[in-house]
Amino acid sequence: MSQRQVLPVVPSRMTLTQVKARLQGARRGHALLKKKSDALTARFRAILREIVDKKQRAAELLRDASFRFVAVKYVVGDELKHIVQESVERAETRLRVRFDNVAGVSLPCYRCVSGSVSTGPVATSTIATAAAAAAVAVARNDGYAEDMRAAGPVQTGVASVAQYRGLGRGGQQIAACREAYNEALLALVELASLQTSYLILDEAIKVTNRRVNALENVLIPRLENTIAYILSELDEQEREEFFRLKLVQNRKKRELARTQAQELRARERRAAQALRAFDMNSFEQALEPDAANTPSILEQIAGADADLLPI
Amino acid sequence: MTDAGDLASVKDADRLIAIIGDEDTVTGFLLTGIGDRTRPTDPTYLVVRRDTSDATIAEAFEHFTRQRKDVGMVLITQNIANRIRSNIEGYTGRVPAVIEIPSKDQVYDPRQDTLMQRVQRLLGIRDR
Amino acid sequence: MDMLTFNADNGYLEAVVRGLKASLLRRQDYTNLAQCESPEDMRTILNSSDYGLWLQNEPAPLQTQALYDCLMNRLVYDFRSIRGQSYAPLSTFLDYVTYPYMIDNLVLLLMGVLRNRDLSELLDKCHPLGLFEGIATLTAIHSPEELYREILVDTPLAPYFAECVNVHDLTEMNVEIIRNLLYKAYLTDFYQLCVERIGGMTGSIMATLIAFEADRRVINITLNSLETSLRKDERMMLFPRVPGGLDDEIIQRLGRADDLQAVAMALDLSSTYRALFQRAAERGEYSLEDQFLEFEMKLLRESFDAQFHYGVFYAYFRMLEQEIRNLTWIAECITQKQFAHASRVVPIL
Amino acid sequence: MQPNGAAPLNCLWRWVLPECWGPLGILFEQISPYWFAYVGVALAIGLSVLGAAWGIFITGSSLVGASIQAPRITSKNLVSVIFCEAVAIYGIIAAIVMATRIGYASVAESDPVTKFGGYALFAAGLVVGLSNLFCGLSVGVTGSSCALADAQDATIFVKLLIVEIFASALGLFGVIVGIIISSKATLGGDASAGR
Repeated sequence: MSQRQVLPVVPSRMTLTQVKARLQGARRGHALLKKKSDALTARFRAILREIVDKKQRAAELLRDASFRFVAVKYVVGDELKHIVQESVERAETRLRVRFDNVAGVSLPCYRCVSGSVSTGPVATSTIATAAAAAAVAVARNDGYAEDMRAAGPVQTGVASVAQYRGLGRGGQQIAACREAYNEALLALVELASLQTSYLILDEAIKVTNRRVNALENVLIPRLENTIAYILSELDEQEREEFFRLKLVQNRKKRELARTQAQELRARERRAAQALRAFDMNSFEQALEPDAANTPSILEQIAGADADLLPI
Repeated sequence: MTDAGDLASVKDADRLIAIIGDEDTVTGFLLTGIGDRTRPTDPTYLVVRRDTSDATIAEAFEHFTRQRKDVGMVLITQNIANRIRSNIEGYTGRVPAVIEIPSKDQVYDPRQDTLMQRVQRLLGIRDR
Repeated sequence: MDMLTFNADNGYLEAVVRGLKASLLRRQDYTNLAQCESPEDMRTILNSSDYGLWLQNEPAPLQTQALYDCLMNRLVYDFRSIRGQSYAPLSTFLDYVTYPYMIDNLVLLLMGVLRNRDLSELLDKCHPLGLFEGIATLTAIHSPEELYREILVDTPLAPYFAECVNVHDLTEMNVEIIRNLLYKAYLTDFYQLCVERIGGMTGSIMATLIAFEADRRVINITLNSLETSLRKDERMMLFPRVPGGLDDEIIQRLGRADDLQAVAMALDLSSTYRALFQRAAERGEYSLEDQFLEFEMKLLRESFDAQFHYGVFYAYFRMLEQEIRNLTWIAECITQKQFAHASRVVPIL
Repeated sequence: MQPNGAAPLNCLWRWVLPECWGPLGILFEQISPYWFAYVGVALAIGLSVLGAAWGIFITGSSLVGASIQAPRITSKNLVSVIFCEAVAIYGIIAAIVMATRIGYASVAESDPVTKFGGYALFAAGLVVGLSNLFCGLSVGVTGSSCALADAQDATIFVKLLIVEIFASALGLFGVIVGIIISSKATLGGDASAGR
């Protein structure tokens, strides 16, 4: 395990600096990605909450709308559904997609555009009547609106069937129902934006988190381990150096001691020779106690050696 | 991201809203003008009647979500979604967005909604 | 003299219809039904009524659409059995009762033709009471002119078409306008049939009912066209006019009306509709449409007070339609858990 | 009465003119009192049965129709049919009583008593027949309404029955008057023997 988390580097001061630089880079990247992830997550959470709210709201709106439809059926009768289904020709309400940027992720924003489709060359011209989207739509659709005005009188028959729907009976109910469904549809379109954003953000967060996690759990520990490894290797080298120095020092000391001892012995021997030649007994009585109490230098070195080399 | 590229191409043309649901819900939404029958045999809505088989629904769902490139959003009522749950869970695309809407005769139950299940798990909300 | 001769041909059917009318659901039944928790509970209650037989074969979770289909089947069955047993003036009268359905069907077909739909598919969507001869050849029709030449001329509605629509305009005219024009012609013709050709008690009673129907349409067309691009002269053109209906003065004013206020002012001149209008304004829960229905039910009920006339047949089928509306309303409210609204129906009896 | 019997033979069409009404008296003079008597009997029974039959079909058709949804009404509302039937029975009774007043023509037809008898029976027949005809119609219409009403609401049957009884009583008036008239009439047979 620990072996794998170490980069295959030559432990040296040079690589240490390099790895340290990489670690710093990774840390900064991690912090940035973390921030991005947090930003996305914050947005994500907001979206989640909004989805829950919107879904409930849409459900309520839809409930209201379907109830209004019951009212329509009460007044107009069941054949309305056939009429409505048969009068479907070209979608007058459509979706337009715009993009929001959140921390580098582009999120789609659906917008409901509706209006009669003119038969002129501008085949896709639409007038946005959706109140929610009006602010954006007005600026963009001014040109279209003029087109529409021009095309207005031409549109007869087919296009404006919806307008006269339920003329003889239940027109007001139909209008109210249509309004209710429009509202529900707008809520659902908002929901669609949120939902798609949710899915995209979910993906983005997953990717970011994977990166963060990769940095946090793999790269950064590995770099840290590498640094630790390099450091420990360097320490080891230092200790070895120290030991080697010590050993050399010891050897030198021993050498010194030996030469000193030899000198001493030689001096003693010389002194003894001189004494023998002189008066031996008188000197022996004077020197004996000192020689017995004082340990020899050799003994001292041996003791220190035992401490130094516990092997 | 590949999705962004996919989405960017949508900008040119406005997309359609498809709907799969019971007669009344579909009719109600058609009142808002979302239906499209410019291709006569290929409307953007499917009315599920009593005798409509699951296979037909699944086919329509797959058609709207995968084959038709001009659909931006698929509305599907919950009780019908439950019948083709595996298809819905199997659909992972972004566009069209698949939205489950409550069916008219049932109170909306978030626990049956694939999306809401995930959302609530993420939010840690249980038993609402 | 209706009294002496009426029963020879129609006595049996009249009694049958009165019997059927007696078995319609009452206020109390609606109160009970509105208490239901599920459509299955409704079935339990309805089982004791005439509908028991019709509902017994429906699979267990009773759906609103299934309920509606059952009720409609019953209406169609009742109508066909009565139509099958009727003799000349009554059978014509009953045919006239089905013309509104026929108008709806024709408009639906016309719409299909204009949009190049497969007509045989549309055939299933036609109301069974509004079917007419030659409908089998419908698949060969591809243009509105063909539809007119091949089908419409053979239907009883052909004179109405001739009266109000130029064949070449079929393509350009709004189908909703056509529908209303046809309905206008139909009401006028129906009035003539009842008052001039049948006459007697039938004439006097049906005159009231048809006049009400015409007035209701006038008011509805006015209200529903307020915020549309329908021109005033077009609006006037759509107003069905029968003797005994709204005064000319009111009609003129309604034709000129621009907003709700003006409509209210115009209706102020008619005691009946002023009351309905005010009540609709006061009780927000019940719309004007509900007020109309309530008033219509009152008229229909009153028509049962007289004997030996055809009005009861018309009244019964209108009542049955109302009952279907009420039951579907309650069923929808129950399935949508809108229990508070379930009792908001217009009772028939 | 003017004795110009030849005139009507060649100018029958002139009878429409008031000045030619004179021969009318002669016409009646010429008709046999027995003819009047038997036509009276025929009118009595015929019109009564017509009234009864008419009443029964008015009542009956309603009764049959109403009993589909409310089968309980059939036995009770048979009363209405019986009332109608009673009208025919009045006619039969009156006709029988009248018929017993006619004997074999043993005296001359120009006998005033015979003439009186002829006219009396004719009048009695007309009275009985017409009153029973209208009584039958009236019972029929009320019976029809009664059947329909009973089908709607079972509690009002007894009250409606009273209406029907009153209608039915109308025929009885005619029968009484008819019998009183015919009791004075004697034609031929025993009646002339008693003279």
